[in-house]
Amino acid sequence: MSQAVVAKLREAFSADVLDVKEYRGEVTVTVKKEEIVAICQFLKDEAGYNFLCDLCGVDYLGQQPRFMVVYNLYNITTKERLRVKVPVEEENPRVDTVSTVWSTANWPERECWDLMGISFNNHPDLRRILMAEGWVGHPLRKDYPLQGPDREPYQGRLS
Amino acid sequence: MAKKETMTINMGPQHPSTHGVLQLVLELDGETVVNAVPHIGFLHRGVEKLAENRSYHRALPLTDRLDYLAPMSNNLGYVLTVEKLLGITDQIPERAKVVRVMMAELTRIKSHLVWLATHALDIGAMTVFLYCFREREQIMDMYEKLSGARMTSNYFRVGGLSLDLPEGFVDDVTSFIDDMPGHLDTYEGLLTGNKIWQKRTVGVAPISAEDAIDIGLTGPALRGSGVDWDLRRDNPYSGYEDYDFEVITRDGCDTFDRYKNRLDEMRESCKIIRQAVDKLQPGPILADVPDVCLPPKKDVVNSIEGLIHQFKIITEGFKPEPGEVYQGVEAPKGELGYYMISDGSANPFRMKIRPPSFVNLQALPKMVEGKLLADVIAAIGTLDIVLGEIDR
Amino acid sequence: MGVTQGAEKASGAEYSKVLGNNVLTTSLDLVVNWSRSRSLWPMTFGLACCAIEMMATGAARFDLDRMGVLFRASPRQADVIIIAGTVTHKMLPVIKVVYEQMPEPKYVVAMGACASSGGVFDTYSVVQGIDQELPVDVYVPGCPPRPEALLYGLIKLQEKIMRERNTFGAAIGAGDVIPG
Amino acid sequence: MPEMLSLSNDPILFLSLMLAKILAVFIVVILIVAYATYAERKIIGRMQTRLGPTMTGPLGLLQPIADGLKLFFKEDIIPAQSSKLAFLLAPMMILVPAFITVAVIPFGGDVVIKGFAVPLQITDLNIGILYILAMAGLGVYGIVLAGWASNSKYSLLGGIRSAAQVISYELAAGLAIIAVFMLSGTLSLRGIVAAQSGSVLDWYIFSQPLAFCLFVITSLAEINRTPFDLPEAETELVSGFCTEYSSMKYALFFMAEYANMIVVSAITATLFLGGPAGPFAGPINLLLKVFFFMFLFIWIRATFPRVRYDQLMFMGWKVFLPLALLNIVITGAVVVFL
Repeated sequence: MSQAVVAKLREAFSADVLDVKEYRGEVTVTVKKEEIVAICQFLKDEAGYNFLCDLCGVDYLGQQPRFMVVYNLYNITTKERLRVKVPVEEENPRVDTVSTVWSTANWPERECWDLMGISFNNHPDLRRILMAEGWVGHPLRKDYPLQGPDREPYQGRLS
Repeated sequence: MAKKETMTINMGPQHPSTHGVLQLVLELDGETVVNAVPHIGFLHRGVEKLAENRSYHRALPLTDRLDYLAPMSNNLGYVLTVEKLLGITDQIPERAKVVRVMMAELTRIKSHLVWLATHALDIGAMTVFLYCFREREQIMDMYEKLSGARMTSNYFRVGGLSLDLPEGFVDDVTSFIDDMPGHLDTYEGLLTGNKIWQKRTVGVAPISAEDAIDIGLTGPALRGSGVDWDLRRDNPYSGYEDYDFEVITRDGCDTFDRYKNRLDEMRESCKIIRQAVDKLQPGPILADVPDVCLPPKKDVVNSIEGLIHQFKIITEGFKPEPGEVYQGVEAPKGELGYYMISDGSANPFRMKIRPPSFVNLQALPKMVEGKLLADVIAAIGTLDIVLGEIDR
Repeated sequence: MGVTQGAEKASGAEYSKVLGNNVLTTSLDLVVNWSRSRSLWPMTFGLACCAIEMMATGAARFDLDRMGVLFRASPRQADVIIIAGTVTHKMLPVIKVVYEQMPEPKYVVAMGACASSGGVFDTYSVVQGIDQELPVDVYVPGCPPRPEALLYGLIKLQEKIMRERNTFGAAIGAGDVIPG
Repeated sequence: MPEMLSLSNDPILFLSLMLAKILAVFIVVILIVAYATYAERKIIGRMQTRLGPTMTGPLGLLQPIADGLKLFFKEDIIPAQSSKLAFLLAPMMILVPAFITVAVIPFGGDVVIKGFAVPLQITDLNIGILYILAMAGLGVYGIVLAGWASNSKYSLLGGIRSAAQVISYELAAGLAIIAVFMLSGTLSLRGIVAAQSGSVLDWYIFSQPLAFCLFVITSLAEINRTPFDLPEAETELVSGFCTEYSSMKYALFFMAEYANMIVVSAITATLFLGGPAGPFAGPINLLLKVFFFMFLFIWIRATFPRVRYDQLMFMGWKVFLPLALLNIVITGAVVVFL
């Protein structure tokens, strides 16, 4: 069924679907970031993915493009999941907000900005959410030290 | 028209009924809430970042401390995700699966008891608080028997369980679920028919089904708005498809229906636990995957191979092949999801937690605007938030 | 009136100077200390997991009320603040304000590993022990500590209060309390 | 029948007896206040499957003393932003009316001393009930003042809630007891007690059950007890009007709450349960009745959730007030036509 959705998606946005992967029964579609709002709207209206489970950023430090924004979608009627990923380059870490499609995206996008430093165009209220107002840096980036920048890094073994 | 002056009050982070360190900035016109802005992050401990720096086995205790009211549900979500990432989901022994379901449902009762306790206390019924904690202590005792800790159990393991059930544990569980419906009747006797309780909850903090889906509500809060969705039934995991239970749905969209929903869910949980007890058969508790699971203790102390095996897993951990998975479980508060990426190393490359409370809390401003200050308290209670998992 | 938390004032010369150390003052001190230790009102102030155990300690099985411990919501009426949970950098200013709002004499109990030392959360956002900012009287170890541990911690605090000297003198404005 | 003792026939005896009565009543009330806190903790504890204080003194009996002493020796904080004078005055303004209301409550019949009849009542005002209502109305100024002077938003909300609450409920309470003195024909509490002095069936609780219920509920609201404890609703307003109060000033609020409880119980006992009438000596009967009502209030606190502000107002104006008026009409009809 997810494959059918992917086929439909490929049909509608043939130029924007970069990659489709299936791993452990989960389908991941990588699309271009310019069309993310249109694609999400399409998935919501045409494919019934009316529930945005989760939204987060991933930092692939050292790769190009550096960031990925991941959307985990769910269809409440057919009980199916679909994952949409959007590559975001380090120089211009900006994506259009999908909070116009699902209002639930509001806080996760704020969190993504706060912890990963990916900002969202047209977001209604893009402020830091977890860290204090004047915090410097984005802690979940791979180049941010675990114990904070102003502390001597722990010399022992963590893992 | 005369100019209306509003008053801004700051509720929390230190306030008796914000359930932890939530801060709410309320704009009040008299006692009517004009605008409510939640501020979170006062408990942000960096669990996701910390998990990236620990091996898969060692990140497990961190999940206990997310939703500290329901540690085993968090554990369950985590181990299921890692098992999915490893591709060993169907190798988990039956006994482990049954015990997981049993403990997850006990955890649901435990979490709902704290919810009922604090919700009732917020609305002013202080006796229910103490009754609920009395029953909760029994679950805590079982936790302690099982894992050695009252709250942060850290009992499940990737591949199964850390220990087998102790002697007499099943009897404890059986006697608890025999008594629990009676206790639930006691709470209902104090609250459900009480006119003041009804006045305080019926029609309070309403949210329609469309809004609830749009805003991402999950769990009992969503089912209180008439959306029939429960991951245990719809995307079953850990063998939930073999159990016979009802998904409680009511369409009153208000605090009272969410309250009734949760109470009935506790009764359903008792039913599931009873089935789990019946299903319980002797057998292995850990999957036969030597790369992932620790060897039995008697091998470790008796044979050099066992010792080396143990040493290798403890020091190096295991390395799942690169890939990404998402696994959602029906935690007491809603859908708890783990999105995990492996890059082939022994540590998770990225672990994103989808905490149900984080998303549910977004509904708060919508629920309370135009309502009274006292309804804010009821709304916070009915959403059943836990700051540990909101802030992570 | 003021209470010094530092140990530097606890010299013998200091309290012989104020009201002296005779049978009258020590008996009065005893009365004051007794009342303070037997009526420790903590603040309803929970941060994380430990707060749930704190609630459990107040609930039916352990019942803090037996010891005269009554939770108060307002810092103005509280005697002891139980730091129950992880303290983050974002939360720290709030805790400091709350602590400042409490009237003297005030005591701090660091409940749990996180409040005592940061615990398992050695990360960018967590304060590695509340004792960096507040004068902690009693540390209760555990993650989270069992209710019995918290009870024991409070009993230890009571014993510490009973050892204080010149408490009556400090209450009427003569000198400072010599900590126990 | 011996002559009534008054200032004119034996001034020295009169004054000394008066002083003795005042002292006795004051000490008894203070003691009850202190041990009401203990009793509340014990009783609620038992209802909640707990024990309540046990470790301070035998059975925890010294707990109120420890609490009181501790509060006495605690630092007294006056917030810098507060209005100092009003902040100081407020606790006294709430405690004093609570205590002086006791002055008109008869706690027994007459005793004969040196050939004079001495009433067991501090003073018998012929407008006793009006005096009680006036004092109850004064008490709320303390709360409003405390809320306003603290210059804290929670306190202010608590103060405003209290003012609104007392205005709506005083009316209903006043109207409820009008029916009582329509039957007794006097405003003096002594007269009302005398009117009920026949058999137990003469107690007004039997002839005025509606008025009795109305009065108990509205007086619960007037003294801010659960389920009407909105002004200090802990889970909503932290501590309401006394959020900023510490030390002895807070203790005064605490005492006032319990003193009010005693006063309301005593008034209810006097108006509806025949006051000191009963099988034992007068004061003991009255005390037993007072304890019964206090137990009832504590029981209610352990059982009920808190009502909401608008529901409270609704109940006051749209339920209790019409009911009280209806009761007056019925009583009037009965008194005139039967």
